Amino acid sequence: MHIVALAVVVPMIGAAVLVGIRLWSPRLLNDLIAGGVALAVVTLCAILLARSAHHPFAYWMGGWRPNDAVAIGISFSVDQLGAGMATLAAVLVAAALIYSWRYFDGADGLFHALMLLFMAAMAGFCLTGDLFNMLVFFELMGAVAYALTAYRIEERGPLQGAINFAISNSVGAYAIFTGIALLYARTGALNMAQIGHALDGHPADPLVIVAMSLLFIGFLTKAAAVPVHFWLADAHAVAPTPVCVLFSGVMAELGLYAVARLYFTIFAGALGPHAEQLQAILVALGTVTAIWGGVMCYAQRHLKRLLAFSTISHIGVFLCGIGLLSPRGLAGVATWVAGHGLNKAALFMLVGVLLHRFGTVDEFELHGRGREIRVAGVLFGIGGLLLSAVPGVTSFFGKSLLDSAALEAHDPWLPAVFVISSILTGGAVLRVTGRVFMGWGASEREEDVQVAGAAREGDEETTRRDHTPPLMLAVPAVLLVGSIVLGLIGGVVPGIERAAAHFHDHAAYARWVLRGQPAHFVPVATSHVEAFDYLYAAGATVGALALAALTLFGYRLLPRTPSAVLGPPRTALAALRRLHSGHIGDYIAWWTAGAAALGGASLVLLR
Amino acid sequence: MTILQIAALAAVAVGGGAVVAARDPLRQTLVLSIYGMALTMLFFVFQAPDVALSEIVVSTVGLPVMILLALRKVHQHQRQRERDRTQDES
Amino acid sequence: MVLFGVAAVGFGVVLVYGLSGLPAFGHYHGVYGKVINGIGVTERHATDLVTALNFDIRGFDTLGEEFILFGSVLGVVLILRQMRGEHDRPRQHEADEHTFAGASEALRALSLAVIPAILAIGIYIVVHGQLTPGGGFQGGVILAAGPLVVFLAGRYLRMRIVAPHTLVEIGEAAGALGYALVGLSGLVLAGVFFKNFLPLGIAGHLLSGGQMDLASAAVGLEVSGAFLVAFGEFLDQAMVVSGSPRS
Amino acid sequence: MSFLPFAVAAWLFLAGLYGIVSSRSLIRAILSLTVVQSATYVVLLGVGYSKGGQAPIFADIPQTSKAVDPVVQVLVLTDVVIEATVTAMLLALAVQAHKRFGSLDPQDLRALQD
Repeated sequence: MHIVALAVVVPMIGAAVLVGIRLWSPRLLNDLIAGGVALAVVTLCAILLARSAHHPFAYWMGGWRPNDAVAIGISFSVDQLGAGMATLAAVLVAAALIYSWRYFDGADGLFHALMLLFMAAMAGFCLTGDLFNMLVFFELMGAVAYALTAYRIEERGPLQGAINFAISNSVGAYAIFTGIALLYARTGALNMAQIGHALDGHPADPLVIVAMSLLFIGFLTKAAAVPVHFWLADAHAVAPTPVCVLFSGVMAELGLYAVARLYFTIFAGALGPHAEQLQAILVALGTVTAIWGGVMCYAQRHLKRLLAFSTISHIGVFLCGIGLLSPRGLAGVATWVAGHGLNKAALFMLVGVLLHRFGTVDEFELHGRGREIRVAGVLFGIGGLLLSAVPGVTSFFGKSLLDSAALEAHDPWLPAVFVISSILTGGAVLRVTGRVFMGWGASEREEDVQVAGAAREGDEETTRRDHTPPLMLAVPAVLLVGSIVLGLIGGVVPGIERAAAHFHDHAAYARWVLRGQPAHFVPVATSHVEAFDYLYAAGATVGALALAALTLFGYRLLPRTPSAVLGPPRTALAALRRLHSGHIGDYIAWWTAGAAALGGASLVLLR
Repeated sequence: MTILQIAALAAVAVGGGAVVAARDPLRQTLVLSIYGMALTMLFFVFQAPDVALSEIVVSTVGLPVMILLALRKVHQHQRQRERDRTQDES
Repeated sequence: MVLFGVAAVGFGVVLVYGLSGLPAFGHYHGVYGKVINGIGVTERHATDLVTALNFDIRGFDTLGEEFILFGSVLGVVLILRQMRGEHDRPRQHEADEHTFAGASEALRALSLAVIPAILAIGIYIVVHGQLTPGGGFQGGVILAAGPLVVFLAGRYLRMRIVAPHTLVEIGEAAGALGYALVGLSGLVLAGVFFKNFLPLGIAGHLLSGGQMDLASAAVGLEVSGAFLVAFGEFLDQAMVVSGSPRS
Repeated sequence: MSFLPFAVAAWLFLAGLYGIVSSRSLIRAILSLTVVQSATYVVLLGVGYSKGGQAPIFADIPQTSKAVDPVVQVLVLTDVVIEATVTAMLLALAVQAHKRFGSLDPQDLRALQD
């Protein structure tokens, strides 16, 4: 399985070549090289996904195989969820490159090279079995992402977004560093399987708990869980559209992937007796994130920022799912992440279409103007429905799995959180569809004081055009179709459930990585979707539609509503908005608070 | 733990505090270089010559050059703005 | 600020609590380091085990590290690229006349005389990586300092001639590519990615350690290129008079 | 006494965070970030040190002599490179931000607000 190394090194070589020839190579050559490499990596990842289905395997770089279960070199430990995440990332990079074919001008090779490096970093991050190597790819992903965020250096927003992004994520990375140092001191190992094996059987002491908190808070910074999420809205709202596609579609989710990977490979043995308490901490964090993101999402008029907050809300939901620490919860998250990634990518691309055409992404300025591009309107509406997990699509299957996992874990209120998140984010996107593409609702927010600053600032294009390249609509259309049908293909959802069960198996992981023993997993009983699930999910979609309709047509009722009813929520919302100040010092203060809270709660509850 | 190690640790602790406490960017750059030296010494007494060599090249050649050039650019820019402003007023 | 005060106390307590679980300073006996110290010289014929880890056993980490450097320098180039309304090139007279206050002719001559020594030290450190402290990274930064001295001697444009943008950038890309190719050669010639494919030589000799010399040279090229590109970008910024609309 | 290196590391981490939070200039925030990072060097090298151990370089010492852990040193090497690169990129961002905003005070660097 030598191709496992190629998935990382091929895009790196591509990037180096692109930079070496960038002063002479025409745009077309750049596109061809980058596109070719991206498609090659998609193929490689797909092969890995297929090969690891029943037999996950470890590949030792440099042939340094473990010596009596002591890892010497660095391994790529490939199992199906990891390969699946890598495939999703590769598909989105390829889609973003194809989309940007007609989108940007004058990118002279730098943009392409950075995108390929981004791809290499994400693939390496998903496949590696070594904790420190994971951090290296984390940093590579970060370095490239900061640069891509600031791509439009002539604007203010991208610079500010990139600075906040870089500082927040660097602090997170240093927390991870410290966590690695603690674990290395305890176990003398960097390979995740070996660390986990060494921790097994000992009760978790403060060192292990603090190491876990530091690692989790670091990776949650990338994933943007409240209260370390502030940078995300600043960065995702201002990066060029093809880059946003990757940020929201897969990069944030990779932070959660790391949390899940670390828990099941390293901490599951040592913290097993305290799983219930850890579950409570992660689910609480996820719930706050899901609601906070949903409310902020609904309150935006800057479309990219709206989508960024919807990502935060979904991250919250996914964090709850992972926090259940069960194979079924994990399977639900994995399914939903696949559906959500394709869907969110398509939505960002459609906002890019609006920006390209009209030079603004302000919901009210765009009022009714979207009627010129009906296709985009239809696609955007479908995207909104998918966001609310409409019955029958991929995200719906993920959500049903999550619901049943929550009930199994005796958290009967958790499905309500998922529904609220779906209603708020789906409703917000459907509201935008109605206002921008149908011309419904108010053209200027009459009922509210001017809150959002000029949404035009920080945009990447300011010129108006009267033509949209068909390719810019075709790519999101394909992604949306993928997001709908992926879960319907026979065997995909049961396959994910099986993969999640394997991912969950702490002891087997150590065996197949360190001893090279073929993994024997117990067969997994896959779950079925009941009629009740359909009804329940339909309720969420109806709720999202109703919320959108209420905003679009109900605004005239507002002046007649007594201010006592509207006052407190408005004050609360204003306070919430004020927290997103854009000031890096505030963000780091919140980061410290988050780290202290996670660490403190873990120390108190997990003893 | 040897006296040398304790001394180097103390120097690093004080140096790190001084970098954070310095208000003027130019002075801060200087303090940062001195802090780099303290770290280099610490790495030596911790028996890590490779790391010490890296730290010394980064903290004497790599970073200060970039910081000083960045500061120069910022100052230049500031002066220009002030010039523009006085021209506006006159 | 109040929030930070409270949070910092909490975070500090968490950190100290966790760190206090560490083995007492000086009493660490990890299995990984022991194994490496055991096999480095015998199996890799390298006497500097840090380099052996860096370029062979954990050479894959270094691949990521090199591309972090590569990607960040691309980022610096991207962020500092010239926008419309900014002068392309520094005005000749302003730039070449730039001197650090008090840079006399004697100082200039002296600085220029130092350059060969700097380059020699840089190359020495790069090629002796597997034997003594140092290696591609440390040597590479020192190599980058050579052209920088030309600037310190007050010759901005001269530095551009010594180290032109294009060449430096290509050198950087070639170094990064070279390191990736070292890994790939392992796959092609020895059957596993990053597996050593050269004779190991005799421990202590200059050409020992197999591929380490090659890897170290590639890293040296990449690092010196990367730092020169970054220096160059910052220099251009500092030298270019930014064009406000009125000028 | 044997806790001293780790206490210093915790102090550096917190001092650096304070520097970022209280900073009125981006340059100061960036330099404070390097202080946070240096905390990780101290922890890692402190972990790998063993009493009386030599540097893991067997050029002049016999192969059997006691040496400190080489692995942490490699990790710190990578860390130093990351420090240099991230700082370079942040400085470039700061230069560019000063051009667009005319200030380096995080108070003034706000393009998007809610």
